[in-house]
Amino acid sequence: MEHDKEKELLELKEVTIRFAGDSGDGMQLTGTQFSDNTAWVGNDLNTLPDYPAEIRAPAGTIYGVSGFQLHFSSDDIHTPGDQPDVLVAMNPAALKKNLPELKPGGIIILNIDAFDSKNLSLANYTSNPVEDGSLKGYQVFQVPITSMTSRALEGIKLTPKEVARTKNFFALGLMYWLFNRPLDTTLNWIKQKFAKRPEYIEANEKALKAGFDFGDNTEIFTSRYAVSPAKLPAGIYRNISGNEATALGFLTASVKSGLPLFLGSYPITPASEILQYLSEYKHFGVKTFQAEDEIAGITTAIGAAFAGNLAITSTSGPGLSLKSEAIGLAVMTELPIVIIDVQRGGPSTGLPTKTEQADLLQAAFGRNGESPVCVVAARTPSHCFDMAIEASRIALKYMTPVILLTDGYIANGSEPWKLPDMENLPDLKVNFVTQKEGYYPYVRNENLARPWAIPGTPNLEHRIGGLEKSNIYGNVSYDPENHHEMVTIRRQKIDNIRNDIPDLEIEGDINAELLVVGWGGTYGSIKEAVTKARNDGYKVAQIHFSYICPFPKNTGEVLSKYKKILVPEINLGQLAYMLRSEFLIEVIQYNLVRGLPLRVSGILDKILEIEGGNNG
Amino acid sequence: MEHDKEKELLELKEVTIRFAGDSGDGMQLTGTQFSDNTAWVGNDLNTLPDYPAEIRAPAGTIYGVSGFQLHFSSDDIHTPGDQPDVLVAMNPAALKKNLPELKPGGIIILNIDAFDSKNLSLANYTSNPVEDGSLKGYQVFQVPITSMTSRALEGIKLTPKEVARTKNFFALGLMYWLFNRPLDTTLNWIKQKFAKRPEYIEANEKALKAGFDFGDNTEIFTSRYAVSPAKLPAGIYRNISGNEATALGFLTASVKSGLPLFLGSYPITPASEILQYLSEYKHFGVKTFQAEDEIAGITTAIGAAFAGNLAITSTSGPGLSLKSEAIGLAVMTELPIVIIDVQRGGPSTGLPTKTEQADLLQAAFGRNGESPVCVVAARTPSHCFDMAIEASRIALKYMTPVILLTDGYIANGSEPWKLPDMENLPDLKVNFVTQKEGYYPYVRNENLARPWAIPGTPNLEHRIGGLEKSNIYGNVSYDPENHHEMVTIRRQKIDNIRNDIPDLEIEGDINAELLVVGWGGTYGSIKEAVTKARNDGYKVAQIHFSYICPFPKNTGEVLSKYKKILVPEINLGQLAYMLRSEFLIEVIQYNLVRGLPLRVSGILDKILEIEGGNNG
Amino acid sequence: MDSNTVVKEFNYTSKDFASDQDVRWCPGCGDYSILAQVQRSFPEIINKPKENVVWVSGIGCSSRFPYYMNTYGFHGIHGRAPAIASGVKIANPDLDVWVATGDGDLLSIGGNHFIHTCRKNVDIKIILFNNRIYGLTKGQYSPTSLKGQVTKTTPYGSVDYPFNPPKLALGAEATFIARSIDRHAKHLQEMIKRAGLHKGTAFLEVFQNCNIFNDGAFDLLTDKETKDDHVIELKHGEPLVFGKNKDKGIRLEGFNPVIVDLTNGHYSVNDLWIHDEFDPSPARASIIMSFDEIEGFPTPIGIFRQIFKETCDEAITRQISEVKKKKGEGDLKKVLYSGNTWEVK
Amino acid sequence: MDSNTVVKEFNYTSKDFASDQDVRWCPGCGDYSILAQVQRSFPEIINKPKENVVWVSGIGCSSRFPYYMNTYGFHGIHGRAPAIASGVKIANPDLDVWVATGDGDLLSIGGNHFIHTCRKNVDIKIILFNNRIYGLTKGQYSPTSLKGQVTKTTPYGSVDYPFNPPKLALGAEATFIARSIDRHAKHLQEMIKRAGLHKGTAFLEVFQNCNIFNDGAFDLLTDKETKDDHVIELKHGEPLVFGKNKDKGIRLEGFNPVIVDLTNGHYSVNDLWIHDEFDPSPARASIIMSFDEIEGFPTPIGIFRQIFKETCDEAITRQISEVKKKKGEGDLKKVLYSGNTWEVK
Ligand SMILES: Cc1ncc(C[n+]2csc(CCOP(=O)(O)OP(=O)(O)O)c2C)c(N)n1
Ligand SMILES: Cc1ncc(C[n+]2csc(CCOP(=O)(O)OP(=O)(O)O)c2C)c(N)n1
Ligand code: SF4
Ligand code: SF4
Ligand SMILES: [Mg+2]
Ligand SMILES: [Mg+2]
Repeated sequence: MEHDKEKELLELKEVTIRFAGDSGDGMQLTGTQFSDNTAWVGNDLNTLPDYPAEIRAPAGTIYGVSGFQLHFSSDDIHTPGDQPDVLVAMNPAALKKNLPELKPGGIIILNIDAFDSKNLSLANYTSNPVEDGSLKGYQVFQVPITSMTSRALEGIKLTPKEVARTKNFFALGLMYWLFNRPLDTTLNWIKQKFAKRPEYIEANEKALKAGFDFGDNTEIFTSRYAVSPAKLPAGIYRNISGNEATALGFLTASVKSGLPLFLGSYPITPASEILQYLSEYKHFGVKTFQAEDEIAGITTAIGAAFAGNLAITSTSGPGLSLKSEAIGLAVMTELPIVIIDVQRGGPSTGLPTKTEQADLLQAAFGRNGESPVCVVAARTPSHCFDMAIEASRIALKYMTPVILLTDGYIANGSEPWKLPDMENLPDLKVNFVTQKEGYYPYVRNENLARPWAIPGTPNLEHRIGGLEKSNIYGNVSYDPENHHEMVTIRRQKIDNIRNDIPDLEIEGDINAELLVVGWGGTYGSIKEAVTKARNDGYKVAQIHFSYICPFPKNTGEVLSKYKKILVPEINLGQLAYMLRSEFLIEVIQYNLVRGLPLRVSGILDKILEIEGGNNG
Repeated sequence: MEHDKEKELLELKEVTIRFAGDSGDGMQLTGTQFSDNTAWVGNDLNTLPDYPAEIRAPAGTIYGVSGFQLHFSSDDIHTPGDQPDVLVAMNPAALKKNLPELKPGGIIILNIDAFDSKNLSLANYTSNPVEDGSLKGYQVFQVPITSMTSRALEGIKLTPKEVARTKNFFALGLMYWLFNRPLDTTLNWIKQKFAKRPEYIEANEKALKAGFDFGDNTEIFTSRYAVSPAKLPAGIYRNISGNEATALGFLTASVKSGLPLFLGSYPITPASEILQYLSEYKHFGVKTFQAEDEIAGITTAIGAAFAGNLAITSTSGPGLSLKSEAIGLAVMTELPIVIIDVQRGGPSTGLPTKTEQADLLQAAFGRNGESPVCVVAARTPSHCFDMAIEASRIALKYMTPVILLTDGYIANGSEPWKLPDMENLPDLKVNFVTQKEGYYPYVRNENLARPWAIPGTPNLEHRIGGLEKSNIYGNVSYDPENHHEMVTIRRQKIDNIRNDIPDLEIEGDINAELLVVGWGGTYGSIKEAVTKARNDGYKVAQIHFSYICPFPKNTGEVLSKYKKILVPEINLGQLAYMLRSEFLIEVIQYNLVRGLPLRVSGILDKILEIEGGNNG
Repeated sequence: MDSNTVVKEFNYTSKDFASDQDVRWCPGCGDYSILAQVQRSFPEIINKPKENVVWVSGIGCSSRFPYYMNTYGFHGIHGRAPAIASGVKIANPDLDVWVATGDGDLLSIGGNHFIHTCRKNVDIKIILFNNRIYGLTKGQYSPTSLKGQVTKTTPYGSVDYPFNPPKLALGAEATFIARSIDRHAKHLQEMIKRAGLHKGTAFLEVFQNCNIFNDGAFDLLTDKETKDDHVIELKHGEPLVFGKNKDKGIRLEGFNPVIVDLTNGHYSVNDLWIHDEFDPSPARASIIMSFDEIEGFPTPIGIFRQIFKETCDEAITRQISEVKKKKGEGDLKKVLYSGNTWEVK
Repeated sequence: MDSNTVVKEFNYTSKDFASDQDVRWCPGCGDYSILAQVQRSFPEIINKPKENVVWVSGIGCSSRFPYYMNTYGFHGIHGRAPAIASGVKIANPDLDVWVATGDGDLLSIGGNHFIHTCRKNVDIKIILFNNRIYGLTKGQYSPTSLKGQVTKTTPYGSVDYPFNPPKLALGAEATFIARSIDRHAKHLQEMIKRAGLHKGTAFLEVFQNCNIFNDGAFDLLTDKETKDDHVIELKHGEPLVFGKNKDKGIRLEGFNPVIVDLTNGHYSVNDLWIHDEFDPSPARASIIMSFDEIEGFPTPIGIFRQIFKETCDEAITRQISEVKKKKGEGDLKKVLYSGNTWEVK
């Protein structure tokens, strides 16, 4: 082999690649491998898996297409990229579905073996796009991926089906060549993954290397690309998805609080992984209880909280709806639980595998009666770790349910995560009440939190429940004045949390006229749009909410500084609704509810529309 | 018998009476009888039953006290009265619990037989209030109700327990005497109710008459009172509670739409009566399905709506929480259902038998995803009838779920209801789609409503469900643009309803500085407070929302006319939250969450606080 | 009871029941066979205009079923299919209402609606696609997964005991309880027909292979080599015989079922337990259902039990007509103007 | 199994279990007796510090129970008691967890949690106060109300068939199933003890008179005159005898139970069916449970069936220690810093 022979090596600042193929083609794996490798070589990166709600729709159809987009750079980046520069299409359906998003002039790598008449017609092509000129304006590379893979694997004892399944590694190898990456991380992964199946190790390795060599040897590629490592802050890094970060955050909260972790949960896309990840950590004493439904998920957690565990429940939108009544019970009994809602497209079953931000008002208000809870939201995959710990901290300190909102995009997406110093992790130690003196179930401390006396504690036997309780004593009370007082205290307790959370930080131009305001998973898109606008000479400021109920205490003051406020959201304006009500300010809304992260370009256009010409 | 002998007859404009006794003492019945009689003699009236969450706590205890307040007048009235003029207390606990609310100088009628040491101590009295001077300042009448009743019933074959149970009729008879009322309505009721038990008829009649005669004959009462009939608009009237009016409203909507009524429901206080009333109307083809839980209540209703019935579900707060997810399904499938929420004290189980207005934000926002529904609210018991019909009309016309909010106070309370002209009832005829041509499940008419093609219709077989649907065709669609379009259309459809509902009417002084804004069951209290303020020379205007999602189209305009806006609510400011957000106006909140209707005096004080001195 | 006893007025073919939607299950999924057998059986049982057929489902791979049937269809929310279907049936008893559901959908989140529908004997047919796994959410264990099974949420093996779905249906008083297997096409067709002809809640469990997340769960019951020794087909009035060469039988000793060898001369077919689908006692069915849990016993398929009693929708309709007879057709004005009314002039 | 087999370390009296709260049931309510029998039995079964006892309930008159027990208590929301209790038990297996619930709470809205708790064999004791009515909401029918019963929501009589709660528990694989009656104080105490000593989900149905909304529902079973002829007490190893003078017995013919007269010389006690609480076959229990539905048969009380298998909380604890043994006590830093990490300097 003569590597790097005559091929030109072009240096790029950033690239967006989309892998697309049939649900059975292993595109999620390919994407993840490329991401891990990319993270490991030191680029900043951000990913967006995009798979259909069907597990594996009939091969070759458009709705069976599964995609994985990743954006990597030698600079700081925050989104998976608006439009791919490179599209790897394993079959006609993948091409058909993804072509409209590709950048003009972008690279297309086709598995030309799959462009037979059957697959073309399954993809509803009436003529072959490779031949009919529809790909004009793109750099098209036709690669016989399937047949090259078979050839490379000749002699290995595998079924034809098994052979075909390794073709994603060929594609991956080719992309590693094209972007000048080492094969090590993937070779290691293959070894570990198939430790018990040596023939799989051999096959996948061969496919991977064959792809790499194909790039090297063939004439069709004349240049390769390099993206230098990003200048990230010093530290140990790993690539992490939001769901895994959430799971690790709660694991950490359990260790740091000294409380066993109890997760009561019912599987639902895209939240199931949190349950899956945590079920691995039995050696930490973690108890994962896959309940019969979402209601049992949260009510077992409430029982576990009563018994003294760090109790949480994880779900997505429809499941949050089902938990409404029980969240009210946690409000009334003032027990610490965290409810994680990984938001997805709604209403109803909606778009189960797509992202959205439309559960905010439900989280804030979706319960009978005056039922205030704390609502926080994570902004990026790794930020899920921090907010899981924060949610636990607040729940334990204030004896309250906390709702942690993430979304399908950050849950499935990934980014490099600078691992925390173990010494800097917050101490969440809890002191259960054990002294009889002065103990009443609803006596309160300076945070208005009631004492946590758990079963097993001598002499503190008491009873709590969903009926209104008398202040201090906790007996059932129908007294009108007591009820008003308790309703007020419960609200006040949540409001007080505002003194215990960080102030909003203004990013960008503090003295701008325009403030762009977001919350949760849109952080990256807004950040990049604001950065671009500033690079274009516009003065723009940005704030981003991670704490929503209550809002940070400087919110009113910050908002009042700006003449114009733009609120981009993946909903019809839910944060905007709350800001208007709580701060009586006009806001400009930017709402696109497409089941996808907001595009940087869309937000940027909106900024330019508002500030048009103000960049002088 | 020598009726009306020498006793003075004093004419009063209005009176508020509270009957109070043990849960087993029949106070609800006594109150209802007095109300029906009072309605029948032509007074305007308004009632407030108030019973404990326990069915029948141990006799004699304070938490076992059941009360019934009624306010009647020769003039228009709208509330059950802030404070009673007359308290009938069947035992010490009833006195203890209710005395604080009695007007200074008010009348107390005591069942002195019950003031023995056992009952006094059960009521936590350390000395006898009748003797220790605690009742100074009131007009106290000690009546041996229990023993007089026994004596009157001597010779009738009843157990002592049965005899004791009729003492409420003695008390009722006495009150009829005191307020100069005929006995006929109650005598008729007794005859009908106990048709199969002649000994009960005799006993109850005797007790009633004995009470009446006691008033007449005894020396203790020196005067009687008369309240002349009110000048109500001409028409046929009956006294009606909110729950019964709700039931009759849906029955009427069924008849006028020509659709069978299906109610899927699970019992819950204070909504169960709606299910109970409707279960009587089998001869109208009404199907009441007592489901296994609230979720089955609404999902059977959704199935019935799909099959072409007028389908509704009734519940109270915690049940509304449980229905959240399924309401989203109705939003997505765009099927017409009405969800009735009789609000009660919350959060969680809260105060099950008490009233509250704290489910508004849940009704508006308590679902995952962008899930807009229409929300309407009834303002008085009889108004429930109108709003039940309106909710049905909107649901059928717009193919949408509608949430109808009532509350414990108007549900259990009653008022005279001018019966509707049968000819003026709206026509709700529905035309199911039967033509194949141009039919698609999500094609839309001018109201953005999709067509209703029910199973059994030839050639229109189609499938709907909770996944996002393609516009027009109704196939499952994960297309990003389609999703945004559908999210927008669903919102627009609900917003458009604003063109189809009455504008807000300003009551009181249009040109006032202060506008008092309410919604739902606080209408009466606000109305009386505004009237009183105006009588005191203040200029005050009032509007009251029956339609909340969407708000009537003149809302912004009306609100903008007033310098100050006062929003009284039995919650912490939920309508205020919405008004602030939707109209960016400052509002002054008045919130009391005591499980009871707002007091007129409280609202009036607030008005005076705001407008103090402005009555010149 | 034989489908021939029904006089057919409508002559549909299986194609009439195929919708225009592309079927989106994984290639190889057992759901395809269930769909095919339903479409093949329907011409024989749908004896009314086909627009009177409604399929209702919850959420899951299996719950996509209604999209593929050219009838009215409702793809509900997770677990609620029996309730939605009950609403449809009670609202319009002329409809034939079928439910397609999964082991998660019906038995986990939907368990309550399932048992109450059985109890009330609502006239709907429930087909449970039991693949012992959550397919659509990608491989978490379900209430029918085996103890010890390793799945996405039980990396160290499940600690839960599974439901035996027919037993649960029996405990909930279902009037028709049967079982079949996706790959036993003819048997499955027969069971679908029998369910379709039953009046009342019909519960049909179908073992279904999920070749992606729980492949081979039923291999012993479907592989040519093993199936005869591992499956026993219940036939009304016939002895319990199984085995490749019909060489094994089941006798009852007390309450204990015992497998006997029919080849060694000790026992003949005449010594075996005779199946009775219509036995009103729940004991027989409960013993047969227990085979699943007895080491070495074959898995029973067929009809465990069928009994007949008034259905919920019939009772509601009956009561309405009784009340109408007694009170007369409802008169709205009479109702509104009832009670103590008075006139103000 | 006898309570004497337990060596008592703690000597509580019934008073130790009475809380300071006033009891708020209607005078005459059967709930009082259940409370009294629990308080009387507890000293014999609570063999640990009493702060380790937790009572959980849902909503209903019966669900007020925890307030009256001087133990830890949780008055949950309607129907969710088994789930809340499961959470308590699994979070801390050292606790003794009891559930007080009603026929609406457990079997209507709570049905799903009930059957799944039984299936998983979570070690909690469920006492069902079955008054066949919704008490707290004032008299609507429940899933155990009789067909035809007139209640607030069934003015023309209920059209639904009731659940037979022990049968449902059996179908859901409960490991301990028993029944008693509020007014049979001694029997009820014995059943409470047996439930308390069972490891696993114990289900005890108690017939309870609601003298306000369903008075007399169990009169035949409690009135001196009639009870002996209408109740049969199941005793392990003893024949099924009942009647005022122990003059009637039950034989089994095939699966059919038959009542025989012991006085006419045809049959003696030796011909009767002998009860076996520990019979692993569900058939016996299912036949006995069916007595309820057979005209003329006495209502069985006692223990229908008790079997033993690992409980859910035990299995979870066991698995945790197995994994700890295999992987070592969890090391947070190791987990966080796992996977493909790299260093940026
Ligand atoms: C309320 C709610 N909870 C959870 C989910 C996620 N979910 C969808 S299908 C499913 C289970 C699918 O399993 P099963 O019913 O066995 O069907 P299968 O896919 O195996 O056919 C789950 C948990 C959901 N859609 N809605
Ligand atoms: C979510 C919810 N639905 C309904 C209710 C109303 N509710 C309270 S108790 C009850 C039923 C009570 O019946 P049961 O469980 O038999 O208890 P009992 O009062 O008879 O002891 C109902 C329907 C509620 N509190 N919460
Ligand atoms: S995941 Fe399993 S059950 Fe679902 S379609 Fe694929 S093979 Fe069938
Ligand atoms: S209503 Fe019935 S169950 Fe409830 S406390 Fe009264 S008597 Fe007991
Ligand atoms: Mg399944
Ligand atoms: Mg009950």
